Amino acid sequence: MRSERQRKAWLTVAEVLVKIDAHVHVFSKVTAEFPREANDQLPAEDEAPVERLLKTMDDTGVDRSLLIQIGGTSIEHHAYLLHCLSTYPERFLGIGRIPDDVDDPVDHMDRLAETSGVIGFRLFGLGGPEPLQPVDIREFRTYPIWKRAAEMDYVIWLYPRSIDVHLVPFLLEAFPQVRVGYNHLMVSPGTENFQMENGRPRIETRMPPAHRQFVRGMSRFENVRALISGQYAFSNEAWPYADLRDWQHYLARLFGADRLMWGSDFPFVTEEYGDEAGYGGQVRLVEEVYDEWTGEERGMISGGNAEGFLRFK
Amino acid sequence: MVAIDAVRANEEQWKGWEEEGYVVVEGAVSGESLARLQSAFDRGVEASKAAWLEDVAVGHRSSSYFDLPNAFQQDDIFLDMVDNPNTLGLLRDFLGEDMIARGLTARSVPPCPISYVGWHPDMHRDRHPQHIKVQVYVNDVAEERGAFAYVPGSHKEGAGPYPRVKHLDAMPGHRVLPGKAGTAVIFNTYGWHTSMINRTLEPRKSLIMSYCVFHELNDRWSQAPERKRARAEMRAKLSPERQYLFGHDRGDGTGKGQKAEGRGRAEDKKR
Amino acid sequence: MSKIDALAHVFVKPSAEFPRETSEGLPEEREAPVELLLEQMEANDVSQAVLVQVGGEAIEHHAYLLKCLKDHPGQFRGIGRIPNDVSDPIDHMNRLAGEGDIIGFQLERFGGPLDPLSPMNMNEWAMTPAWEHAAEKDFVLYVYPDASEVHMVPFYLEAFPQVRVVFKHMMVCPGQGGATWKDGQPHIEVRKPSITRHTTAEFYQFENVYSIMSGAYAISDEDYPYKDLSGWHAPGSFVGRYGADHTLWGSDFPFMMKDPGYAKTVELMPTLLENAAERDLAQVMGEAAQRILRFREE
Amino acid sequence: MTVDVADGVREHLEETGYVVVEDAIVGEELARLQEAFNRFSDEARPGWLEQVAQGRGSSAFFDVGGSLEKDDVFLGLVDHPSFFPILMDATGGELLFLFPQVRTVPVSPVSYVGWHSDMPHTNPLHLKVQIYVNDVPADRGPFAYIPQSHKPGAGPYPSVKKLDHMPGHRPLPGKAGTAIVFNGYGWHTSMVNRTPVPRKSIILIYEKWNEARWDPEQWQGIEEKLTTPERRKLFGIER
Repeated sequence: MRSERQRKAWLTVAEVLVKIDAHVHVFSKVTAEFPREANDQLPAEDEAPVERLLKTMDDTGVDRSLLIQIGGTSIEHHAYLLHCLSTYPERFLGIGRIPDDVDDPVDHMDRLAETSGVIGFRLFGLGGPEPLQPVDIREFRTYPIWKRAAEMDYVIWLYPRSIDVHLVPFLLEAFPQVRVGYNHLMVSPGTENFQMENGRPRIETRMPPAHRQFVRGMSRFENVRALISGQYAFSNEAWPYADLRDWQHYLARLFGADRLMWGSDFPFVTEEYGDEAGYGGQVRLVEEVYDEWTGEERGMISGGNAEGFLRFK
Repeated sequence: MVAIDAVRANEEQWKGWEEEGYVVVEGAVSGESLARLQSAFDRGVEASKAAWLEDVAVGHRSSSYFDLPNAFQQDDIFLDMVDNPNTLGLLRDFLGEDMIARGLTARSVPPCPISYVGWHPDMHRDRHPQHIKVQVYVNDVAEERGAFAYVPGSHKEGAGPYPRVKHLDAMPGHRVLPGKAGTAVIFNTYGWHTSMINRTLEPRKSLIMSYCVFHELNDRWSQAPERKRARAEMRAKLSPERQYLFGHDRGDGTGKGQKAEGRGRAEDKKR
Repeated sequence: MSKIDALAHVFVKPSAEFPRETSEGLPEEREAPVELLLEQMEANDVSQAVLVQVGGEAIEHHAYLLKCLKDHPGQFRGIGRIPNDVSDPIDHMNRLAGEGDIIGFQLERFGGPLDPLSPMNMNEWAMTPAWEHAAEKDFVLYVYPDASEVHMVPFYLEAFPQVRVVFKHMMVCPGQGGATWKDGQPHIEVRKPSITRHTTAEFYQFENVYSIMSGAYAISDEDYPYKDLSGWHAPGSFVGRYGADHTLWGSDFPFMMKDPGYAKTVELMPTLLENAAERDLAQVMGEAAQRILRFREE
Repeated sequence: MTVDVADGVREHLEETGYVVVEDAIVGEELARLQEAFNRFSDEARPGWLEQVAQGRGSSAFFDVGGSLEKDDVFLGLVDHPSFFPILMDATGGELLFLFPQVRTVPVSPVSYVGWHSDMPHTNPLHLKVQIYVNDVPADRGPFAYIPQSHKPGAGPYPSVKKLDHMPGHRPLPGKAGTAIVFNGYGWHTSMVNRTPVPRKSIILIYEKWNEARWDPEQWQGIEEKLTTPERRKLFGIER
């Protein structure tokens, strides 16, 4: 009987014992020290403090996580994220945001990445032409962002809307060296079917998504990783979201166990948001969904891949 | 019935059909009718693109290709394509008189570094009756404009297995079939095919028409009211020959319809 | 899943019916009839095999190979040879493939300039038409380049991504005089750790390149299980890069029969790949060959 | 000891792991270097081809041996004023020259070497200088480096099938005479050469002076040319 360690050696994958949550949010109440935008999803009085996240992680055996900026895109809106990164450098890395209308996105990116644990930036819109229009990526609003990411080895945390999906392959081909984490099962939801439910997103979308052909094609780009996250928002069923099982296995076939990364979308999966399975359910989800896979492969999805790809130390 | 003046398959075309699984008919559409087809196609796209983009934005449809909704209502030229004498005769040879037309898709495939579809057969020999598709290029389709590609011989019983390839051009033994506007590719849908990557600045425009043998149909006509209404509306525009070709008065599509007598098909015609 | 031997040779004593060339490794009196191979396969749960032509490249030299393919349909796949001096290689390929289970050809010459620093214009290379034809007809190419020709291969790999290219003998490329015979067994002299490091080891980036881990008995300077070849088998090394689904196993029957014999050759990969997952071993021992060379399930 | 290097050079080397020195070799000297490079390469070529044919050498690249003995223009590179101060500065003057590679890389759809680091951090500081002898545009297999990959704990870096998929890498094309000083702890490679013309370059390999690498015998053959105390130390003739 071969040991897991030996198996890994053959597969030459990263050390897989670590558990890393590759998609979480933390935010404070709106204060002078930590300004942020307030809206339906994030009322000014709401908070998801980093201490609560740390306790939740410790209770469930999660070692590290990737903090995704929420509550605004300007530098000052990042105050709480930067505070968390500098306070707990050994536990977190961060993903920042970029205002769509910023004059100098490159300066914005560099300023955020300069001193902190910000390793990349989240993109929604890509600022390119609509389908069937001629495409020249140099004219995309986000072209300078991708170019800078290539120069500085920043990670792009991608969550495009369905109307922008056709632009993604052009960027992946032009910037093969840019690491891309494609959010939330690579479901790029449409614009009109977002709702808020219990203060968290509820997204009516058909599964498999309409643009599955793109997902298949994009899997050939070596630097794309698919996030196994966000199930609660897409599923019409309770945990473990059986209606998404096929799609999650399709992603696994396309990308292989070494190019999937698990993320919880904390705090929106906690009891505070009416989630019965809670964070613990998210932590157990990989095991539940990929039950026929080896423990080592599940370990890669639950942390091994994120450790290598995002360079957690 | 099929128009008497229809072009029939020659020796070479028979060989290509049986050995490779496809036949290319250059100039299947030309001159006046090609011009009509192209303008009808473009008019249709312009008229209905907005609705498609809305669906894409909502997340209900994919932006990787765009199919013209109910083309037959848009212009009669699309009907003319279904019984185009330059291809219909070959279809009759390959399928027999009992052939039926299943439909037409008018498809635009935008440029993209990845293809909208991987290598696949449409039908499986053990599960489905013989289907034939005819792909007609509406604009010039050079190799790099997402040309149709086929794996010769992959339609045969026991062919393959064929690997999943990351890059389309790594499919063993495939052949890319570029062509001028008006070129038709008649192919056996048991065989493996795809659309290569469109690296030009223009979408690939083509018609994809589907045919099979009526008495082998094992699926019912959709009984959905709108589907029936659409068929009824369309029937009003059809000549008796075309009504027959589209399966009107030929039963409910479960093969219970009367089989055309004494009309052989490719397999019976072993010469 | 039973196993598939991706590299075996069968031949009989030269006769009017089955003419063949003789050489140091294939003296007149030597023979390795298909019955002997079948016996070894059965004894070791090997269900199918690829028979690679030896004993001459002319059509008539293939007589025995063609007979074996005909007599045992589905059990064997055949790889033919092409004479270096043939005037019309395409006609030669068609005539052999016309016979049925010949699915491809072995190439040892590539027809480009021996000097890697001279201009590389494939249109002028003698073997380019053969590769074009292989792409056209979906032929498999078994390649075994000399050290002096391996630099030409990637040009073909890039130009013909749809051609399945199978390297034998762990992708080593012996130099002149590098392959010698001793007591009827070949020995291939190559530098270890593998000189393939800068050449064939890099070909893994082409999707249709496959490697047969055959010939260890001839390449190694040690006794079975040839631990000096760990440079190929160690985790993350050669085999690791190509992946189990691009790695085949082959015996090189009958040339390894004296030492170590067929049974031990079958056991070699599981021994050298001691850390491999079961499903990866299954790929190497048969599933990959079944898929790539299109063997029917027996 | 301290050495004067241009503003920002030290910082750039420390921060990114490399420094590009444009026009390091120019004019007459460059012409002489190219002439010598070509002459000795042509001489060495048949021997290399024979090695390749015999399976004793790789056809993926070839080096001219004994170059320092062959022509002073090569020797002159080892402590060339255009980049030597950078090396001295990086090693606090404790520099030991190991050996040169006078290297020609043929045209090929695959590179002769993948992404790699030369030395682990347990090894004394390992410095290299890559000098382009012919023009090396982006498609002629330029040297490429991953900025900051020389730092302790950098990475991990994935194994990629296509060289240009390496996260954060930077190809460094340059005109003939360009010199690239880089830290051998960092990850680097040679990109694919898609031009019809081979890449010609000289790679000089150094380390911070250390006992293990010190071999007073190694350069005995050219000792009479190593007249200054600096050179005798650099080449390990004397401590």
